Amino acid sequence: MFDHGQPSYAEVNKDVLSVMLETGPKYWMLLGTTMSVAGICFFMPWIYQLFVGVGAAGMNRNAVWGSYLSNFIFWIGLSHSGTLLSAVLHITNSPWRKAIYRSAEAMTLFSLMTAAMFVMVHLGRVWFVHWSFPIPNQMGLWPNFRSPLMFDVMAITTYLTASSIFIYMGSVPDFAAVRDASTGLRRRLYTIFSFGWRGTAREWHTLGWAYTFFAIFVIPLAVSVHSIVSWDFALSIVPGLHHTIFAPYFVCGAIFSGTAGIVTVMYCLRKFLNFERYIGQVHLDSLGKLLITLSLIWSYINILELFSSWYGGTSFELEALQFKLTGFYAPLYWEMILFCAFVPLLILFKKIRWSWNKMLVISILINVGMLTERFIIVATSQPRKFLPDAFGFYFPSWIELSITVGAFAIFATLFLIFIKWVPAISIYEVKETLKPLRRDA
Amino acid sequence: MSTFVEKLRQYRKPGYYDKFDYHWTMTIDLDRCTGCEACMVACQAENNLPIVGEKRFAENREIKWIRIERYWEGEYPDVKMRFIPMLCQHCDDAPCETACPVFATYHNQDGLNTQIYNRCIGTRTCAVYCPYEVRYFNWFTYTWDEPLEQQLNPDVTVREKGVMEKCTFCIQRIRIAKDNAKDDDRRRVRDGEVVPACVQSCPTEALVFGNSNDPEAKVSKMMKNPRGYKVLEELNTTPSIVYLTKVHS
Amino acid sequence: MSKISRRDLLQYIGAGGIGVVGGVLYGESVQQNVELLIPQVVPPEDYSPGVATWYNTVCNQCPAGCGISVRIREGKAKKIEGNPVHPVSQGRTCARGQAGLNALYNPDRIRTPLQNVGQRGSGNFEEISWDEALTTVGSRIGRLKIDNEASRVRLLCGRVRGHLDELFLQFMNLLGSDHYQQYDFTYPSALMAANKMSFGTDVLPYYDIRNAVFLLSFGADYLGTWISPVHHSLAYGHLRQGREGRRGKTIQIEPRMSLSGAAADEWIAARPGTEGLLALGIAHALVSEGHYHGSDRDEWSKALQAYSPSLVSAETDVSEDKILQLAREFGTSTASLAIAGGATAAGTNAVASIVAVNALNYLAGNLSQPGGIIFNPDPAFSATAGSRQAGFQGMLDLIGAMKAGDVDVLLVHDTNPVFALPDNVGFRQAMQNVPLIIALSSFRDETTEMADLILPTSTYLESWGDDVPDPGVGFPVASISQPVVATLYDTLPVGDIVLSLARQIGGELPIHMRWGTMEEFIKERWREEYDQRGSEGEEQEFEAFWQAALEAGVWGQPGAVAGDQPVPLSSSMIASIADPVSKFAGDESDYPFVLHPYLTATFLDGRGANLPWLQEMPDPMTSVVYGSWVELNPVTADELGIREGDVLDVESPAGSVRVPALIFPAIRPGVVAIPVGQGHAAYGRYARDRGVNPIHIVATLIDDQSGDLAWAATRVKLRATGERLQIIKTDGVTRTLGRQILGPENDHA
Amino acid sequence: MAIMGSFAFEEDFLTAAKKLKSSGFDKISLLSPLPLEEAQEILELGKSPVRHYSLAGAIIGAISGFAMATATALVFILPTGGRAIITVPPFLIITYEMTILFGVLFTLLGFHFVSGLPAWRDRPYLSSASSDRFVVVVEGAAADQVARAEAIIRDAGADEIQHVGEGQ
Repeated sequence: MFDHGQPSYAEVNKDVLSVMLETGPKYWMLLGTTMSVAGICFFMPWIYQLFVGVGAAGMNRNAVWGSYLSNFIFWIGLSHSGTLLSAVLHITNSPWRKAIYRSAEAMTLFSLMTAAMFVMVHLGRVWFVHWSFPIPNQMGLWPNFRSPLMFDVMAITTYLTASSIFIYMGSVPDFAAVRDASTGLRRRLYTIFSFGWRGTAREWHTLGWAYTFFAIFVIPLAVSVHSIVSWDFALSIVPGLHHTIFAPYFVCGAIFSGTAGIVTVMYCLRKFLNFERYIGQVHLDSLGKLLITLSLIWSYINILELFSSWYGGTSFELEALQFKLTGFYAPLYWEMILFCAFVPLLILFKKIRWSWNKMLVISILINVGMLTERFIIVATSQPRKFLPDAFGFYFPSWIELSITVGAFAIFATLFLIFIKWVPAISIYEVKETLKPLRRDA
Repeated sequence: MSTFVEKLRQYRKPGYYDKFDYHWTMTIDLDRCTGCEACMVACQAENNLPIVGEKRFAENREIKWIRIERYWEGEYPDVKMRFIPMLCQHCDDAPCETACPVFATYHNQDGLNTQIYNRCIGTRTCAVYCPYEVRYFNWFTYTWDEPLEQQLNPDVTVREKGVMEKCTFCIQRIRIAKDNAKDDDRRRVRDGEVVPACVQSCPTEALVFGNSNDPEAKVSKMMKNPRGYKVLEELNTTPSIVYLTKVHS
Repeated sequence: MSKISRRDLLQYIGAGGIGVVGGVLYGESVQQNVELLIPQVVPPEDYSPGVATWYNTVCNQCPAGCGISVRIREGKAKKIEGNPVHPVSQGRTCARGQAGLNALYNPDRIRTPLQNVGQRGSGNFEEISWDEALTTVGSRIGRLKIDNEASRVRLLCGRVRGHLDELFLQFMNLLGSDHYQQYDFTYPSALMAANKMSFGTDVLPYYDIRNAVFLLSFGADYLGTWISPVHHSLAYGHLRQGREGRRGKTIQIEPRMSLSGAAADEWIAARPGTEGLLALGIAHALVSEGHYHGSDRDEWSKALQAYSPSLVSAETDVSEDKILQLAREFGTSTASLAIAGGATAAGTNAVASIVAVNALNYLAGNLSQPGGIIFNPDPAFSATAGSRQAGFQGMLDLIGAMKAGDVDVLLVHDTNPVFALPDNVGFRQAMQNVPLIIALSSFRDETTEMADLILPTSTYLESWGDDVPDPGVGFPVASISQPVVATLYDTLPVGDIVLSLARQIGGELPIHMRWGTMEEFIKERWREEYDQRGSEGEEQEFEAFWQAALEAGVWGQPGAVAGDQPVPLSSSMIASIADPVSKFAGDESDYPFVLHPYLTATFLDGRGANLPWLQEMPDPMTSVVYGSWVELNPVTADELGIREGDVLDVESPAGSVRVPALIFPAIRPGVVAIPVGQGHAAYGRYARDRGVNPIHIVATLIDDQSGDLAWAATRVKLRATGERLQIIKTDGVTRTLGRQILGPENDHA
Repeated sequence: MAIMGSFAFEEDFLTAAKKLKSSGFDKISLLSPLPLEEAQEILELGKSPVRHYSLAGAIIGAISGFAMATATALVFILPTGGRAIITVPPFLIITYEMTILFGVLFTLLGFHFVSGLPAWRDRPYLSSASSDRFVVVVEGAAADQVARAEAIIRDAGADEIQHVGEGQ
């Protein structure tokens, strides 16, 4: 389990907390860069777009949905393994979860927030976004619960709430640890954060139960969220989107990219927060296996989708299919197939599976592939619907591209802030994985 | 509460609109249509459609509530050109309506597929869901060069950036006609009393508009024409526009 | 014979809802409430906010003379619709007509009198007062008049009809100059000349497409641009579906499919310039197949023997069977009609071709028949504007005179010869020799830019006037155009300008032209007309008549239908048959392609190019907006390896233009087509520097008989420049891909 | 008056806890840096009532979810796409999401009620308990019992014992 010998309880606290308590100039520089990138690449273009209108993006009459939505799906997808994985593994209590779940959940939370940002960016009149929430208003008019977008609103709010509670409750004992290790303002702050946690048997007992129930709730939720996102498309009658397979397709793709995302995050934690002792071969190995499985499922569903389009045989479906496979965006499509269906097969080799660097590259490639997948879904179907005369074309504008880049900076910023406020590794659960200290030892 | 129950019964099952006075319907005789596009300009004048400019056209962001689609058949020398005016079909089972999260588009009692601009938040879902691609989005706030804005029709609002818009069957004209009918105590407007701008201008009288709930209306008679069909009928959107196919001789 | 046509006319006018009183007055329409129909003579402050008022007037966007109703709210014009009681438009309008509002509220209108400072044509104008402007002109012309040099004053205007034409004429006569000319590129000179030969009448006949069963059109885009498109469209609708169980058939013969070609059941691309020959071939078949039973059958067959279908087929590249079939249908249909226009009427053989077509109508017995050619009575007013048309020859004379320095003052109104004449006739250069050019214009088009002095005219929606539709509708009709909104700027109606000029010049002019305004003049003239026809309306006072006429916007007399027209002697017909094959400028080896410039339903001859609605109206056949293109047959394009958007140099013996290529399935290989209308060097922000003007590269061949410009008789060569240009069009894929869009039986993959 | 003994070794800590429990001390708190099954068994905590909260939340959520969708649809009768006004399938999705939302929220409530947290008043505690010490706290012991408790703890091997005033 531990590559470099077992640490003592106190060492665990020290290792994990030192990340929070000691901050070097490197960190501040990094934070500064990510923040400024986010500002320049994401917020400035967005503000510009708010003034001139969504026309600043490349969308047009034939393709009214563009990269903003594909980014939205991507980030929602990325959010998908964190909480889900941690919940599943909690219930099946597999020990290797314990070291990685905290940051995985953080990833969920922050990619969800990023996704939410994209909804805002996408809207034509974002200043009225509150109309899409079921809150009483002077018009006495309520949202339309028959709309797939309302499903989204409900699902994502729930998901955001649930996973933030999930991660918070998981860290209460660790907040106590921070409290006890710190002084002054921070101490007072964390006294509040930790609810005055003492770690009595009763508290542990209640937390355990509550936590399990959170997990139980979160699993079906996570599955529903990405199904619902898929229905935004599948419930339309647009050829190429109107597939029953879409829900599983999206969910599987989501977990796939999410898991890859975890691998990437793990790598960074290990490298920059030197958690080598806690995040080790076993995690990499299991995540690798998971990735293979998911990529196989994903490829299978892809084949299914192609088949059903071809078998449907209507002029519409065939046209959409043909445009996807051989049209302008065909290179992107095949790139996606390469990165998401073939590259992951390399993980079958232990050599690769056990090498952090190789896995890093693969995990990034997978997410590049998934990003393009989402883009293709949006960009190839809509411009070719039913009336050939209204066929069009969509190409993102530089504003969209810059916002796409900026989103990653936002995510990074949030994550950097996170590691300074919350123990990036669950202290008490790591201790659970240690052999208890014995007098005769 | 009783009114609720009553209303419920009225609306519970699809097809409720048959119970109302009007079901506005249009027939378009493709054998008469010459593709002259008088309807397009009439619509632009009546409904304050913006002048978007060359750049916006190049970006494919024009706004034409009614447009003429062109389809070639055959090759030279036996080549034929077919025109088909395409406007909002005011489907009874409109895909766009269910899509809107904020009820900015819904089906009114006259069988119209309405678009409420000041309610729209610009998710553009309706445009994706519409198989006829007749919903147009305001990518920008368009302005008129002085003094062109003096022409703007005071009965129709000017749309701001970020809202979806589309053909309304010239609902402002319907309103006026209804008011007139009310003024002289008629339950319904007379057939031919409401004429949308496109129908009014059509030089070949290819477009006929009226209330298909009234069996005597001209439009109801036209709908019975054996040449009648609906575009993309297989999608079961049950459009309110019946096309009469061109005759081949 | 003409009884039935009269009944028809009465029927459809009746459909408009008319009150008939003595000389028939048309009341208000169905849609419009009576009490709202108040003429603008009631002061404009009188409007009631929130209530729309409709005023009837006359459209001036093309020479058809449709009656229109303009919707006014709070003193602003909101919408133009057809005047339901006007026999020409019958409540309908075309796109151009509705875009008239863009002309009224055009941001580029001339708002005050302008004087050219600096280089002529440089466009440096500065504002001056009306007094200043009028005195300048008045004194200048006055001096010429005193030295008996008034013939050095010339007046050139577009197609002007009704009493404005009379006013111009009177003005020039009193001045002592007989140089009052009109120039309108779209004026069917050849048709006029041909009809004169065939039927011996100066008045355009009424082509009764409405009641035709078989319509054979030789190049005439009657639905888009030819003579009276709106009226023809109405007729077309009826021809197709208006008669229970009897659908009329139309055939279009032209090298490039026009709007009418698209609507036709059959589109035949005969070799360009041989359409007239094809007509004679059909005529030959008519006679030889025994569809003609006239006593002079033998003379006809003698006259036509040179045009046997087999020979004609070889010449025209139309199969012999097709010719015979056309002849059969044409001869046997109960009501057949052949018309000619467009490129057919713009070759060196224009008149001959149209005569041939007239011959067809004669042989099929279509003259003075319902669904055939119905001869119009003389117009309601004596003025027959047609005679004033300069035509191409007249313009050449004018240019000559200007070059020779015989012109001191040139008054230009509502015509744009700098744009609508080939470059190499040198109108612009000739203008340099004219000491004083005065433009009476609302917009700064190319010709106006050359002026020294611009007297801004009010648009037709701000002016008084009247009009006699040409062609008529089979009975006397006259429309009144009244100002529907208060004048926007410091402009004057052209009539008022002429009157005040008369006052400025002095002499006997003000004595004879004593009217203060155009309104007075028109009203007086109408009173005279009314008195002449008094017999029909004694019981009512003129004022009442006048008021009613203003409300209706039109006055007509269905009762008085064309008297017995002299059905032309076939001998004169036979005599006038000539071999109609067009010559082309440029040798086929150097210039392999025939240039087919065509008027567009959008801009006509370019006068619509400054109206944003029209610029944004996709071209009906190609869906292109903003800009020009050159159409090539797909086969031709493949041979030359040209794709859509490749910029080509289209070079004729007379010049060349640079324009992007557009692949167009319905154009004859060996022919390239460029739409007329774009390519303005001035004319406001919407028209300026956009596209090219094919008229400029047209070689100056003329029609042998009418001497009119043969603008469809030029050959060109193409050279790819290697540049590419995005052609902006709204169409995506223009094939149905087997989808059920055009109806069940139209399921073509 | 409370006695607090801290242990370095889990086993000693547990034996002390057992002894105390068996010798009738019932106000015992067992502080540990990580959850210990055994400790919870000693205190016979059994099934946590939190689960009831979760269930209640889920049920309430389900009901209110469907109720909301239906009621708001009836406020304004706005037919869309020819669908019924009360369209069950889409409303079920809303119901589903609301079920989970309320389930989670109620579970959170449950946790707070059951665990008695947040409690910021100052109670017997060793800050090392969050790191590597196991602490037994005996509260509400009668004066005569204190010595006995202390003995049990020391015998078990506590390396440090404190007497602290009970939390105010």
